[in-house]
Amino acid sequence: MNTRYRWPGGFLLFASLLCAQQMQAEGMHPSGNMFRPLATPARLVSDLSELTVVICLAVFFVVAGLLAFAVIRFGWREGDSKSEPPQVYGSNQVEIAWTVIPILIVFVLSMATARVTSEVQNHKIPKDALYVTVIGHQWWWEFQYPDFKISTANEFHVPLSTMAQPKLTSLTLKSADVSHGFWVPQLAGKTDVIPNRTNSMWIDPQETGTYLGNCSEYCGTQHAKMEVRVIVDTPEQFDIWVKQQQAAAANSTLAAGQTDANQAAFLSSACIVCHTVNGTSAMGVVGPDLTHLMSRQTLVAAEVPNTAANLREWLKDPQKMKPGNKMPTVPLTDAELNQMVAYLTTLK
Amino acid sequence: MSTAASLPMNPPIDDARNFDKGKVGLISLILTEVSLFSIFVTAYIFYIGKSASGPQPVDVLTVPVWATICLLSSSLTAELAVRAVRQDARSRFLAFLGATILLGAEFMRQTAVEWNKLINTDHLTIATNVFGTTYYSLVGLHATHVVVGLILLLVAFLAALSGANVGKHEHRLHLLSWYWHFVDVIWIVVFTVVYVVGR
Amino acid sequence: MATEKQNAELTVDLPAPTVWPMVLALGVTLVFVGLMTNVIVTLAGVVIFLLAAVGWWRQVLPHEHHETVAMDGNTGPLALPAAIPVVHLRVGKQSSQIRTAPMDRPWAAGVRGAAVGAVAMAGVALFFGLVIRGSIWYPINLLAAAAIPSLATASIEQLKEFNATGLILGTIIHVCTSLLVGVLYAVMLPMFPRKAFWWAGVSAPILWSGLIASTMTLINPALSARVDWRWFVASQLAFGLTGGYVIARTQKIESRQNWPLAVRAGLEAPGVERPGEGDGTPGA
Amino acid sequence: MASISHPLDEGHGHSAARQKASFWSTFVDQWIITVDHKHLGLMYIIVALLFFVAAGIQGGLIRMQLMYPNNTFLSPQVFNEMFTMHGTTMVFFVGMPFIAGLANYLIPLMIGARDMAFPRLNALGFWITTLGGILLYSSYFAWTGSAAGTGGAPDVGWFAYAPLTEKAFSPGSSTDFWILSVMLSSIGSTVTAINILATALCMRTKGMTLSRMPLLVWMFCVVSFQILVALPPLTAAQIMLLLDRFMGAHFFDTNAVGDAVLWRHFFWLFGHPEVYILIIPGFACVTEIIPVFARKPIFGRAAMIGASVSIGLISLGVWAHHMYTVGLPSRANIFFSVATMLVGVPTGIKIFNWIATMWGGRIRFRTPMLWCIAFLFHFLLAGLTGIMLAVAPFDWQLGNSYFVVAHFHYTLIGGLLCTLFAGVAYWFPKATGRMLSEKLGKWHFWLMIIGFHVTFDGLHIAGLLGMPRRIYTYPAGRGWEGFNYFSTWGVAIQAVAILIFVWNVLDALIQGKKAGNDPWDAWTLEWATTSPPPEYNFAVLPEVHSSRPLWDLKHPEDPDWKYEQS
Ligand code: HEA
Ligand code: HEA
Ligand code: HEC
Ligand code: CUA
Ligand SMILES: [Cu+2]
Repeated sequence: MNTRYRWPGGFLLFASLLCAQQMQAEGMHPSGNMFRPLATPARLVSDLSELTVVICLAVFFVVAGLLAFAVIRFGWREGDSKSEPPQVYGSNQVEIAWTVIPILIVFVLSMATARVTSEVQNHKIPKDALYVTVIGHQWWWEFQYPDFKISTANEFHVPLSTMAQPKLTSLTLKSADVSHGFWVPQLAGKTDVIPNRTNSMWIDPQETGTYLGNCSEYCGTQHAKMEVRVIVDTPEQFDIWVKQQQAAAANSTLAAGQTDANQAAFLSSACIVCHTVNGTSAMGVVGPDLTHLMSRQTLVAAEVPNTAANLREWLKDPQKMKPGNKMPTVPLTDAELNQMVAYLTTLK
Repeated sequence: MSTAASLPMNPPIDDARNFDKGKVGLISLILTEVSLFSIFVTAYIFYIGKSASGPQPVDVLTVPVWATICLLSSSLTAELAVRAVRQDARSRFLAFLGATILLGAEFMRQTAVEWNKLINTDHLTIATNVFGTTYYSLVGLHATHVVVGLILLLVAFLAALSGANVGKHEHRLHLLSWYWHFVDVIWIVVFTVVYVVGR
Repeated sequence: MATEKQNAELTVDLPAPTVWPMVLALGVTLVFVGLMTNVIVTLAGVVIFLLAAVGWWRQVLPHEHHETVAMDGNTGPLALPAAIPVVHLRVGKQSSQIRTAPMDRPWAAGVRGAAVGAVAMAGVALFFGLVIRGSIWYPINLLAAAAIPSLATASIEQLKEFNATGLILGTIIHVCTSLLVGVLYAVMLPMFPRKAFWWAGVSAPILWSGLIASTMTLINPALSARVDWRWFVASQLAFGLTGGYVIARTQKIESRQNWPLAVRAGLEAPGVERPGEGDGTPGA
Repeated sequence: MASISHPLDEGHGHSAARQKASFWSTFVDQWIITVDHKHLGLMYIIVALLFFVAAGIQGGLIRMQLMYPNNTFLSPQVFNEMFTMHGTTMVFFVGMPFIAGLANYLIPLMIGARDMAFPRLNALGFWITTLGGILLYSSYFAWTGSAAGTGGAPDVGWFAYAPLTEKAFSPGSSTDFWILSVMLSSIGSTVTAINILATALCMRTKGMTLSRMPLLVWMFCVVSFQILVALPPLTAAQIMLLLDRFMGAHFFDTNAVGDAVLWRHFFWLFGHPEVYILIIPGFACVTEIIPVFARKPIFGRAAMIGASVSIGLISLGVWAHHMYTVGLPSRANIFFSVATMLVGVPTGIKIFNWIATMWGGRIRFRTPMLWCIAFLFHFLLAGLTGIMLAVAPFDWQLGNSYFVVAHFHYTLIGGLLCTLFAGVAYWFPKATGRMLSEKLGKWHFWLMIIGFHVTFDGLHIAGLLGMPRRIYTYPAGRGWEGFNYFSTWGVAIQAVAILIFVWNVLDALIQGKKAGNDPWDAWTLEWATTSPPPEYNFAVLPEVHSSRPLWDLKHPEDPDWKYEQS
């Protein structure tokens, strides 16, 4: 044993670097960085989290400092083997001191926690709030707007909330099968989506754009590919979107006698057992509503961009793109496949 | 025994204030069983009144007064049996132990009758509704403990009948009686929850 | 250590190896496996279980089964490393001329100091509320806003109104923190080398006021936005000065100031002698 | 050694005198049908290490899949099985047997007894736990159906949330394997806990009052209490789940009126105390090792006992901090936040006491001590990330993210694993009579620490950037790639470290330096017998007068009992 050990110093340095990085971690926009909040619930949480991190860092530096000092200062030296150090058994005073200080810290944190917890959970939902029902399915999201009677999947639009025009969106969370978790970090913390139980949360997004989120509760094979997108529109854009979603599906109102071969192919396939296209005989509820499929940015819970090629690939073998998902491979010839894609791409 | 010089595994130790290992073991076992039962009781209470369909407790449960009297009094006879051992009264011991077993068996018979009625007359099975689910599992768990107790009591009884020296096993019998009391106390809880609160 | 008679030919009874626990475990496992495969496996499991139970039973009843093992004869004292001398803390001696009772009940002193300090601090805060802001409830509500969201977002007018939860929570917060700090004072003050009163009365309150000021926006945004820092510091000083004074006096802390740290900190170690305990017995 | 005595033998159980037995019969006697606490203890530890390698390799495979975004190294199904098996194995078949092994080996030696209170029950516990592990792994060979999740290894995560585990969503038998093997392990742990309590309370040698009992034994008593109280909720919930799956009951059947949250309450009622069941034995090792290498008695012994007991009690009332996101009322969330943070107080007392023990000492940096220091550092960090998670609103963001994964690997590797390695390094000479190599030990130490940091430090940040746990793959461009890439390399370093450890052990067994009875100059009773100890532990049962009996023996002029209030 030649020198004394100085490694805790290295650790400390490393840890502080880490922490600095943690405070500044710069995500893309939109990112999943909880320290870049863009709605009130997320901001409240982020503020409290900063306080917590600061307190914990302070505790860390003090205690790690004591540890490092003890290790360095009282490390073994030449000649130490000749005697035993003084035997100290304890000290009531010191022990009381280091019991009381943590209690004080916990006390401070508890108050802040209590305030933020009830501020977020018990928030009064104003009368003019927009209500959206979020339904988790194995492995996709369904969104219903009871006020507008529209239904969409995996992506949903909400209006912007500004100081001048505050607009709060209240989400009602339900599950069709197992437990899921609804989590869009920049808007709010996560809330679980549990069968036989209705949860709720609220958001008031303060910047337009697309926000990414994931299912946050393990729900089976494809839990990884159960992403969600929240698209925040200006109030005007939002109204346009609602109007468009409320419209009946393309081609659904063809006059009698007129036929659309592509549509006929779709309506005579197994697809209608599971999917809905408003205004047609397709009224299944097992899979996503396809009425305005083409208005979405992505397909299959944000797995791939919404392009005709991807759509074709999906229909050809859903199990290849997203193994284990609940849509079976419907055997289709190439021609039929083309017809399907042709029809679906009209569903703007 | 064979080697007089041999040291016992656990020499009698005087001053360390050691406890009796049988008692510590049994109390630990009872502690963990209490924890187990409290979960089933919690589930029962949680689901009271939540069965949407199927038979409801008020309609099909009758308060098992006789069975309860049997089981509770069997605790008394078990206690008397242990006292008899202490006083080295062999036949009194056999009589009380026998009575304990009979009372326990009568309790089980009552349970069987009740279950038979529930299943065949009222068509309530464990799969019918959450009442059935929680009822059969809670009462069944308790009944399992009664059966285990009965087997142990029976073994003691047969051993005693076939001439074993009961006095030597006083400690074991004492512990067995503790277990039996525990099963009784649990019944009081189950009874209260199922037939009083839940009905 | 050797208390039993040493005898090279001693033997000892140890429980004999036995296969039954293992077989019993196998039985239980098979019962479980059967649930997933075939009842026959379960039945086999039950049979094995019963066999093992009986086997085990017969091994412990009526007598536990033992094997007798001879001891190696090496029952004498064991070779252990030679001990090296122990250095003693030598602190009691120099200060043994001081004869005061050791601090034995820090709680009592802390609670008393806390009570006095708490009243003084509240006094200042209420004075501020009443005289400067025109409502006695104002400071209480501000304090409670740390934990109550409705108060945290309330307007000044609302803060001046009486609020029952505010009063209760504000009082709880005030009492709890005062008590904790009081106890901390009682155990820490003796450890300061000199002028404990100065530490308790002035430095500490200023120190923690600074700490609080820097995190207040996060801990209690309402208070941080509305507080008058001069008055805040004044109320903290009121606590420190009165509470600290009471504690310092109660414990005769001043008179212990020239003792060595180890004694002041109440270390329990041979060599640290509590003044007043005579010389023979080391610290208790 | 002794021949197996047939149970039907007359003669009330004394087998005949020892005969010269064949190698195999000796082997069977000592390592299969033994009831000797030392052999069972070692068997437990060996089994735990074997499972550790299995679960560690699973951890490595998980990391390999996550090394790159959109990786296809493992299929989703296989990945899900992987983390389920990894978590289940690590908790139930590595952690639990390891601590059972330590308890078995050390407690009788430390309290001066010849064996555990119930030696045969002890054997039962070992075998039932081991068979449980084998049952779990046999699921890999079970029939695998065409649809996902019908056969093969369980894929429901180590906390197996209902209703994903119900027949409707998990057909086949994979979930049954999980339920039944974990149940076996629970039975084994319960048996061990009863045994530990009975041993510690009833078998202490002369003069060893409870206040003089080694802190390790005290902490194992707390752990045993927790096992007895906290395992039954899991067992009960699993029985209910079995009834659901096999008999159509509706406990957690959300298609009827069953409640999904009830399972979570029951599971975490077990699951939270479980993590303390895992760490308190670690605390116990550290508490024995630090004083010896700092050459001072533990600072604040009574406070240590008090802190352990209060951790044991408080931790029974904080379970819902795993459930902040299920939509409990705000009052409940606040209550559980505060209760959870309060656990930091007794834990803090311990950390401070350990540091104070080192303070003013003469710290010898041998491998056991290095592990202890590393433990202190890691556990401090792990505890503080725990406090962050305990703040309910913070947890709404952190929960089920990689931040949690990083938190608990800090507690489990930085905390538990470090202390277990400390324990192995410290007691290896006692158990085998040979010293481990310091040089290899230091290599093992440093590589493990570095590997661990490379693996898990960055994952905190990935979590803060919104990366959920239990995902078999993730898209590029969300800022997670770098952290995942480096993390995977860390495993390779850890693997090398573990291989060095294995090498060190084998090498020491074959040609290690002789240890002698008391190589560390320690103070508890296990060092007052030969290394390895004889079957009967102590030829003459020792008598003690203080909590450091060997100190008294070595320093007759300055014995501890002079300073201890009894
Ligand atoms: C050995 C295992 C272990 C240990 C010891 C701990 C210790 C702690 N854990 Fe951890 N935890 C796990 C293993 C462990 N945990 C696991 C496995 C999971 C995930 C399960 C799963 O979902 O799969 C988990 C998850 C988990 C969650 C849920 C996260 C989620 O899923 O949403 C939470 C939330 O509160 C939490 C908190 C804590 C706290 C507060 C402690 C405290 O005990 C820490 C106390 C220690 C300190 C605080 C440091 C020392 C103290 C001081 C220096 C004093 C001064 C400090 C202060 C006053 C702040 N843990
Ligand atoms: C004691 C507990 C313990 C320990 C020690 C570990 C050790 C490790 N764990 Fe742990 N882990 C858990 C308990 C533990 N884990 C739990 C409870 C979960 C939650 C499960 C769930 O969500 O249900 C989890 C989940 C978990 C995840 C998250 C999975 C997910 O959410 O998708 C990951 C991912 O990185 C991971 C990685 C690792 C790694 C790399 C190690 C490494 O430290 C392992 C190092 C060891 C070895 C590598 C083996 C020895 C080496 C060799 C024999 C050499 C040859 C090996 C190779 C070449 C690979 N674990
Ligand atoms: C058994 C039910 C079922 C049938 C039959 C079925 N689907 Fe689906 N479909 C689903 C489910 C479930 C999903 C969601 C998959 C996922 O994301 O995990 C889905 C997803 C889709 C999507 C992507 C929707 C989106 O919003 O991203 C399209 C497009 C689609 N199906 C078209 C079809 C067509 C065309 C057919 C007939 C050839 C068909 N489906 C047959 C159940 C079905
Ligand atoms: Cu849905 Cu995970
Ligand atoms: Cu926990």
